[in-house]
Amino acid sequence: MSTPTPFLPPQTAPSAETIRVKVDGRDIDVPKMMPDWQGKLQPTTMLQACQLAGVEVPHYCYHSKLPVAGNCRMCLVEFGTPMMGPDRKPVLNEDGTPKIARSVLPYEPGTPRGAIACATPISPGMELYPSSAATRQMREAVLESLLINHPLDCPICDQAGECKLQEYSVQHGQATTRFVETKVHKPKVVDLGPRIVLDDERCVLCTRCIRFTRDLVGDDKLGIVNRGSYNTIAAFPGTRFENNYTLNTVDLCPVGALTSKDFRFQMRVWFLKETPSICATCATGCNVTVGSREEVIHRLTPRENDAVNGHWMCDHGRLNYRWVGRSDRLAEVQVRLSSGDLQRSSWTVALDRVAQHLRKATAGSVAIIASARLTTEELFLLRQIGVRVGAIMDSVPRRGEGDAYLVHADKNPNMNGARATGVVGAEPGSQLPRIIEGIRTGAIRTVLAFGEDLVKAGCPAESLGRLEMLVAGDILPNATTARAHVVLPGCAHLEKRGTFINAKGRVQRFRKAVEAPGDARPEWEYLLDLHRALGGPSGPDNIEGLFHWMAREVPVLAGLEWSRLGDTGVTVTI
Amino acid sequence: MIVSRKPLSLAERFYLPAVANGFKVTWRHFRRTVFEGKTAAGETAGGFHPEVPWKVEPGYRGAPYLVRDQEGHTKCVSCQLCEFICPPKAIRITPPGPDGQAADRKNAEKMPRDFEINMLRCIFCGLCQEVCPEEAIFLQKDYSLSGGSREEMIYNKERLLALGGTHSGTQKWKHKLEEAKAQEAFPVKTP
Amino acid sequence: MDWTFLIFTLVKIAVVFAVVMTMVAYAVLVERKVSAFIQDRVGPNRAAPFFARYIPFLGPRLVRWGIFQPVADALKAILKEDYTPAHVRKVYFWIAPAIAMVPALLTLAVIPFGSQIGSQKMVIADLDVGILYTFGIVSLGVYGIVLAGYAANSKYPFLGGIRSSAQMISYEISMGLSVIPVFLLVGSLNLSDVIGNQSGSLLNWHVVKQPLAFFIFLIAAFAETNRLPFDLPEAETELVGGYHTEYSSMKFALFFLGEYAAMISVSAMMVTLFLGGWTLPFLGLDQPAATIGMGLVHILIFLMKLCFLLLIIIWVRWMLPRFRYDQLMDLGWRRFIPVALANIILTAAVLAFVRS
Amino acid sequence: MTDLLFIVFAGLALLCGFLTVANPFTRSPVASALFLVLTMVWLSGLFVLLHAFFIAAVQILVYAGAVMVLFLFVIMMLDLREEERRQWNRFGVAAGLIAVAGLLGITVLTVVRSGISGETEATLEGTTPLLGTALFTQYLLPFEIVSVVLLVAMVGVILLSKRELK
Repeated sequence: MSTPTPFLPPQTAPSAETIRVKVDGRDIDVPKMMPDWQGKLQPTTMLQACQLAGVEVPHYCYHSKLPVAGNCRMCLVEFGTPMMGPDRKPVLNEDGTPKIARSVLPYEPGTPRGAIACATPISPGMELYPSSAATRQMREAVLESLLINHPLDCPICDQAGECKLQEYSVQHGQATTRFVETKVHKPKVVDLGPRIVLDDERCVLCTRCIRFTRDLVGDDKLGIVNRGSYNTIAAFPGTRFENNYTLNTVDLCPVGALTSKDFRFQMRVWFLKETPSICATCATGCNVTVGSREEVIHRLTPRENDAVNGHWMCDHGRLNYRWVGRSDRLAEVQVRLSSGDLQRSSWTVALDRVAQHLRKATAGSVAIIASARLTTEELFLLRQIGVRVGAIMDSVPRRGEGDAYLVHADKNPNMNGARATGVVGAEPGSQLPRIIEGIRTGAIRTVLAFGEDLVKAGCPAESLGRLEMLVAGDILPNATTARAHVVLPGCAHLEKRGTFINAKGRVQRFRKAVEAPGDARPEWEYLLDLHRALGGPSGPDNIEGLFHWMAREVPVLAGLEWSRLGDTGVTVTI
Repeated sequence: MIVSRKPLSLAERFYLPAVANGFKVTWRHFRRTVFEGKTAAGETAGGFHPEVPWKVEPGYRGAPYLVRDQEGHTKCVSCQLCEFICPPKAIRITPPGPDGQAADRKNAEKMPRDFEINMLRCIFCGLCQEVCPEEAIFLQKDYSLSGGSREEMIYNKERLLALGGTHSGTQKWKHKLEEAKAQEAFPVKTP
Repeated sequence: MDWTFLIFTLVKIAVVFAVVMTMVAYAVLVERKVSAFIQDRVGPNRAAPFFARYIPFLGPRLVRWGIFQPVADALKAILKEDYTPAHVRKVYFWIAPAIAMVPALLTLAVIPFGSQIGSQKMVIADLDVGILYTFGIVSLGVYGIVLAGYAANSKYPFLGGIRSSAQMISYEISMGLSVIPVFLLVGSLNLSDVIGNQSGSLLNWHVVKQPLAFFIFLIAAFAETNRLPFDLPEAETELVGGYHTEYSSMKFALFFLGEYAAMISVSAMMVTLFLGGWTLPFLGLDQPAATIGMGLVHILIFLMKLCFLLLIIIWVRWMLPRFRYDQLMDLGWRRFIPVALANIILTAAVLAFVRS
Repeated sequence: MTDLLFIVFAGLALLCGFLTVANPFTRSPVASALFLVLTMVWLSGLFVLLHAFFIAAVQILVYAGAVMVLFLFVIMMLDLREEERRQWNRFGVAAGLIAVAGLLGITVLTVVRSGISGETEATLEGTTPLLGTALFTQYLLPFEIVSVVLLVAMVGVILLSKRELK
């Protein structure tokens, strides 16, 4: 994406000029200007200064990638400024340090007065007291009023466990309520849109959701209706909140007001194992956190990576995980008997059969279809095997609609990996017609299809039956696996480790979140075995070693190391 | 402070006084049981287990069961805190999910699709009862659990509710609903 | 080959085996009853066959005393599922219980359990090296436990097996050394001679002449039979049963029977070596029997003494807590072996002095 | 009867000895050790046939009952898998063959030169008092030398097993 969108603001560096302030009595130099949510330089705020000093300031409405609203008041911080004498000179203490005037209520000089840290710029010599007793007292008061109408229904609230209100109540709240009147009851289970349910009683009116959809997505659908205690978030009358980014508001919501219909009442968040991974729905490669429990994936949430997806991801990609746990997953290695039936077999037998056949095959009679949904390492191994047996190779391009934010038109997560390893040329899919023609005429007698359905790619089903050997490595059954001589069950990317190279050339690695079903093995594992059986070098046994081998062989990846990729990846030039 | 040990005498090093004392104690009990006919169960309960039923004292921690409220509705809201706290992982709750069956009482948004306790795993520690925010699970008086197979000892929701009976505690959700209905500021929707 | 010798030997083997097995069964009952009495309970008092209630007067009493309990126990052991875990080393796992059981029974071959009935001496094999034979067989008993621990292929049994081999080897030494003074007094290794040497007077019993040797032998016997306070190979509380953790059903029962059979054989050894065997120093009971009736009385005397020792062993189990492993080794190597050696030297010196 | 028993004991001893060193079913050292124990049991049976009851009992008591238990003890502590994986070593096979051949030669030579024939009766009759007397009179010096050697070995073991010398 060439033009920066509000989703991915330009990554402006903070100004070089610094200001010295004191946070909790410690001197710290902070940049005078810091980028705001649009990447424009703005005067540094007290909250940013505290963050730079490593002191946490609780907040609900503030979010670094949203316009500042300053309405939750939770970030109130007591502060002081250097005292000025009538001569416009700083007043000094006896030891020569500037005298500090703590901010107080103008009509009640004994009472400290806080400022909202998210919207108050700092000035030179300012002192911030984010841990003082007065600050604490202000937070307690704010929290108490936020909780006036909040229902205490954490047991049935999906946010419990990752709820800011819950956390700050534990830190700053009181054990009992002083509120004796009847609580205001607001609408519950409001159907905002196809993917979102709103519970107005739980809302703390931080307006993060309103700002996100109005200012970032540009789909202004949410607002606050009614007055005072009856303030309520609602969709504008007659409209539904249904753009492709609605589920980000669920992540943004600091409490359990907005919940995802997909994840609602599915699993408590404290049971979820969180694995850093990547969304494989399109070539953007949004960073995600996979929440799984006991080998069942329950949700994907975006993981912050300013070079790829910021804090966000699209609803379509977020909900595209259920196929991983489908019951009809390929879970058995199968080999076709001479009688024509597929029979369950073992990896050793199946790979032996493939290797034996490939050793006999003449150059040019073998075709490899390598899906660009495989990892870069697997594509690299397929390329090595292809070179060894003299195969024609290609991948199947997948084009769809993109948008200006995160959705990419290329629906393959790793076409750039296929390009880098040489599986495809500059124009992916250019060899496909030749391969299909070869299959039809009988020039190609052996086909290895990994992760792609040849029938869907345009090859007539009956011509597949004429092949001497059709090896199908896939995850879900399709027309090709039904006709294959050897079926090798593979892993979804959430079940293995590896790397993808996204549309912008960012090499990103992902980790294994859940176990693969049955006999299924990661493709790179059995491809390594196959490569060895074909006379390849004994090589590495683990993904790290494989990656380093690939980095030595593939010029685009030269010098990369597995451990250096980190969780957010490294950009290379394709 | 370090307390230095008393040096042992030769006899003590050969454990002789300990043996003599051990014999004294065991003989005393042996004599009392055999010649005076006094047994612990006989003294306290007046007989032995199958004939004289064991009296379950208040506070005894027997098998944990689910309870219903006064109107016969499931109290559990599937918060899974008991599943989380259970040290031997005996509790297994299947949450209702987005399109699951709604709670059988008004205003509570959910109840578990299934609630299983593996009584073979349960150690009767009572942490589930302690952690439950809804007063929905209680360790009751059943101390004699047996079954013909392992599967049989995994009690499901229906069985736990049937065994648990009714509990006369506060009905939090009912009160909230009544409160909300009284306000009429917003139309009250009951799921 | 002398056919009468063969027939009488086979009959003796059969009778001894039957008696010992019955005693094992009822030793278990006594164990349970004694433990119950010591712990203010009543012990097994329910197992009853259907006909028990038709026996007037005696029936309910037999039930209350638990007379039928061993039958129920045996049935349970036989009918339980014989389970072989997947991870065990199968061959060793199957032979270990047998190896644990056999040595205890073999030991009984040389014990003179009575004087004579008719012309038959009441001992299965009257060996000249009787005591050496006994020690040789007893020393093989450790294989059953070591193999059981090894075969189970898991941690607790393995620790139990290792512990037991160290423990049994250690205590075999003090046990062997402790009886040497007895044989110095007797001048023969034949156990019939040992009994003959103790006849005449109560003062001739070796327990009176050699109290130290008896004391060491008794304690070493606890260790050799893995009984509390030296049951470290089993140690229910720390090794969850030790070497027989993975065993069930009849295989477990074999270990159980082996332990009690070992108790009986070691008690029989003590009766023979220290308590005058089948003799009593009055009524002419210390001479070989002339009539069949007297022969039976001798056997009865032997069994009474045996039961007395069994009771002591059982009682001690409920009296003393388990020793720590280092205390056990310390006691064996640093206390009993020196004491036993000193006892040998002292006895030899006294004998040399007296005889010269 | 005695001849029959001799054939049985000798045959079993040879079989178990063979299974100790070259078991075709398993290469587990534990199995080897156990077959060695069995070999000793059969050997002691042979001693019994020779009326050497004392030697027979001691054979079981010391070798089968104590020494082999310690062997087993040590074997179980080691990594047995490694032992099972080990391949034939040409040098080891050659050395073993030479050693066995040498021992066999010495034994045969000794038996032949001693002039013992099948007719000879045991002179000591195997009874314990006679054996004791012989050991403490005629063979006192070798007996004492052996005991000193054992003592030296014991002291050596204690010295070696100490982590550090002070």
